[in-house]
Amino acid sequence: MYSEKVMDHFMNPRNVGEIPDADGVFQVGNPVCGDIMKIYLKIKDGIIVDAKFKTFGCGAAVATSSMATEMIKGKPIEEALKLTNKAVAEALDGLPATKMHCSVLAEEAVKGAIEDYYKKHGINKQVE
Amino acid sequence: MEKIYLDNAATTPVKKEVLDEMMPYFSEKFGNASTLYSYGRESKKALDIARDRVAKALGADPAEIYFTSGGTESDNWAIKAAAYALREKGNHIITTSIEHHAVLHTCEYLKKQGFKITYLPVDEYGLVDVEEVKKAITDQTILISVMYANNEVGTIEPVAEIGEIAKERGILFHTDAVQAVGHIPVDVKKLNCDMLSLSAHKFYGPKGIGALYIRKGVKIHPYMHGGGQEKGRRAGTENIPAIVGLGKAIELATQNLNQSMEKLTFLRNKLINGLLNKIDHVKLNGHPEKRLPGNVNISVEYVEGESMLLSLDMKGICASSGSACTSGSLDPSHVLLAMGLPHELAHGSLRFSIGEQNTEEEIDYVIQVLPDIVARLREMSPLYEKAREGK
Amino acid sequence: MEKIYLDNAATTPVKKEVLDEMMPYFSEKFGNASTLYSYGRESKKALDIARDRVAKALGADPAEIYFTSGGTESDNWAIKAAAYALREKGNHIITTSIEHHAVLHTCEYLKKQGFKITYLPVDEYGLVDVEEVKKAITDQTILISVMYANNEVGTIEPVAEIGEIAKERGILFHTDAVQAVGHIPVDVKKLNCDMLSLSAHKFYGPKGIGALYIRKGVKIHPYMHGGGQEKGRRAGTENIPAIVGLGKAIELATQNLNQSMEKLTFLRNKLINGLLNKIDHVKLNGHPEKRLPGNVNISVEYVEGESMLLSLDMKGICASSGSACTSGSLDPSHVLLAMGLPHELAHGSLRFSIGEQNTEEEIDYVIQVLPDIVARLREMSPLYEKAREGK
Ligand SMILES: Cc1ncc(COP(=O)(O)O)c(C=O)c1O
Ligand SMILES: Cc1ncc(COP(=O)(O)O)c(C=O)c1O
Ligand code: FES
Ligand code: FES
Repeated sequence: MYSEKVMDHFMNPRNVGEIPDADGVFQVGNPVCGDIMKIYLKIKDGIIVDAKFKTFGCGAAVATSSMATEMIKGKPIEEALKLTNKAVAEALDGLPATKMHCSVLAEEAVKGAIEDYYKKHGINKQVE
Repeated sequence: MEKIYLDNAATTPVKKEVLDEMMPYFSEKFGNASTLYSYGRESKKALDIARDRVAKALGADPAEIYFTSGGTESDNWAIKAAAYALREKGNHIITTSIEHHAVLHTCEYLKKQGFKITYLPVDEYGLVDVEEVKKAITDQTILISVMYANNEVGTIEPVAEIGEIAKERGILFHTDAVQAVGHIPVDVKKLNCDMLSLSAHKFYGPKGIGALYIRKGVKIHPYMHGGGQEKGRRAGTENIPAIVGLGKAIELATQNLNQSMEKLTFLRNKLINGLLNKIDHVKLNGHPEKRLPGNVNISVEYVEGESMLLSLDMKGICASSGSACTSGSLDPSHVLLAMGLPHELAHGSLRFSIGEQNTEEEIDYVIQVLPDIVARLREMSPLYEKAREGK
Repeated sequence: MEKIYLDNAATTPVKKEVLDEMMPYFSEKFGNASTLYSYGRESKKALDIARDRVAKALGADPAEIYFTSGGTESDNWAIKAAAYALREKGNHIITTSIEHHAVLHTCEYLKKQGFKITYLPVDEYGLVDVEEVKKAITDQTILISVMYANNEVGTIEPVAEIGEIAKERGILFHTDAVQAVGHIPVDVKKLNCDMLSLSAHKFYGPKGIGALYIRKGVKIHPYMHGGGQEKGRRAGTENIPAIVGLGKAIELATQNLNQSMEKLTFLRNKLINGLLNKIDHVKLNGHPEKRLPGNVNISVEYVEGESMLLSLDMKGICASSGSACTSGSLDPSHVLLAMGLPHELAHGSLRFSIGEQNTEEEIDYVIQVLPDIVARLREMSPLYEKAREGK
């Protein structure tokens, strides 16, 4: 039911871990629902120079975390903000219908982490 | 890669001896058992033999065995048709919160039609309290349905005692024995039950065939209306090959019961002990002793069930989980929640159901690979991190 | 003695190609299609392929095909679940007096629960009059169920026209196509039906498996409650080997349809003409042209059906009869009576249902032996004596 790409990102996830002095951190989901995703960002001159994640969840949750962090690394913030859950799912060669919400988590976590960065650095910008 | 199949509670392969007996009935002795002549006679005979075998395995009379399309139909039939037949007498049904969905969703359906359902609670081991059954009975109670053994955590319920109470109070008693038949001794007399559901594919018989035992004298409606098959109580052309398969499978299972229980119990205990010793923050779900010989159900803290299943699958091991992520539903296993497990632990549950074909080496292999899988997933888990920091 | 099987409307043998495709799913690829991993994936794939094949054969969308345990379940489901779902809207159901018992007994059951049933009459050929359908409709009518082809006399009903009327009036339309699928062209769009029942063992597939087509958007209750199989509309572990068999059988039947219709029609006409020419006081039952290619149904005056069947059986020929003596019931075939046949003629009815495996030699043999059988039985019959004296 999962694509080979999903399985690859699940078995060999990229960017697992924490960034101790992260510029933006955000956690979405809760253990009651069975999924938590936490994303750490290191940002320099408006560019996401590093991204890491920790995830408690299904195969799709792990794979979308891995893919989402890959997709925003090295990108300007503005571009990262354009990341959609659909784009993440497509990059993974698709997700089963019942697993699309896991990719939503990834989008929310990335946006939340950027918002956290804005807040921490006194930047007066809104993330919708 | 050789697969290690440890999901025998979901379904089992058809045994060679069983398939061999079924084979002639597909294309050679294919006659409709309801026709009177030649072709039909062979089918009728095969039908009778199978019915005898099922009856013998359950300590029932052949006239009390009705073939169905499986456990789900048996449960739907027993519960709906008893409810409809006894509507005049009362509208209250007692069941438990850990039944299979074939019972639970049927009860929910009846609820919409005006029936009142009591879902009995269970203790931390998944056991129903006989006293709770007594307390729940009202003068409107027409049916009690309690499963013999739970499919997720393997807990064996005090069905004989509950049946005794039902009998004393003149209330119909049904038990879903789908996970019990072929795995532990089942005797309808000793269980004091009026109806009992079973399904062949859970004990090396074919899929799509089951039976409902209906004690003589118990009057419930038919569920399939049509031709006069099964004495007019279950219409539809008899599925002879599958019925023959059910008969053979139940005979084999009953003959080898002691031996297989001993073997499975040994493997089960080895797997439980191995996993509890090798992985920290792990909990056994279900009753430590009153438990199906082949059932192992554990909760692994800080990791999610589906990701464990996927990782096990990559290592060639098939198991199952009560995690909501696996089932595509929102809530994790209703059984684990009813036992009082917090959602997090229910999400992190794994079930290994051992079958006759499994070997000690396979169990050793699971004990060897699961700890690494858990370690890898915990490395990724924000919950584990927190837990460690908390220390 | 080689048997000549001419009871293909009762059931057919599983074709070799069909059984070959089923075989791997019993003991090797036996995984539960609802589990997500390895074993399960193969089953899921097989399930999808079979569903596509059934959909293609009917001109339906795969999402509109639901697997059941056979024709009886499909009929029970369609009718009961539509009735229960639409109870608020009305309580009137229209069907015909010549339906299979799976429809008739289901309607009788609903009648006891307060539904009103209209049983449409048929003409001497067993044909339903489309005008009668129109007349029967009231503002309480929620469901019309008319079979596509009759199992006893082979008459093909004007289902497309009836479906058209139902559509115009916004009434659900179900057709029992158990005898039609695999034997004459069936296209759910052209038939204007909302639901359609089929059963695999009528076209060289296995017993115990069928399907209900439910048009997209049609809301009826589930009939089997339980696990989430078949999109939550038909619970129960999927019977993969049988489903695979159904898929293969329907594909084969559809591919060969024109060829087999031509062959069967030829054999049928030969048998009809042969018997009508060689035996006096014989009548063809059912429509002369609007008739299933393989169906021959005759009434032989002054003799009783079961005694002909027994005599044919001694000659190695398997057929069936609408005689009450055969069925063990008191009344002869409700279909023949509805067509206006007097009881005597209904008692003396014989059905030969020809299948793809039958040969011209077999038909010749029947034409050769039946006249002697009839003569012998008439010798014994006090009715025949009287009739001769009357002349
Ligand atoms: C306890 C229990 N009851 C009922 C069922 C339903 O049986 P089936 O899938 O054969 O319809 C199952 C298995 O799926 C079960 O484990
Ligand atoms: C017209 C018709 N409907 C329904 C059925 C019932 O099908 P099954 O015996 O597969 O349940 C049959 C055959 O028995 C039939 O001929
Ligand atoms: S994390 Fe639960 S379904 Fe993906
Ligand atoms: S004469 Fe014996 S049953 Fe009809």
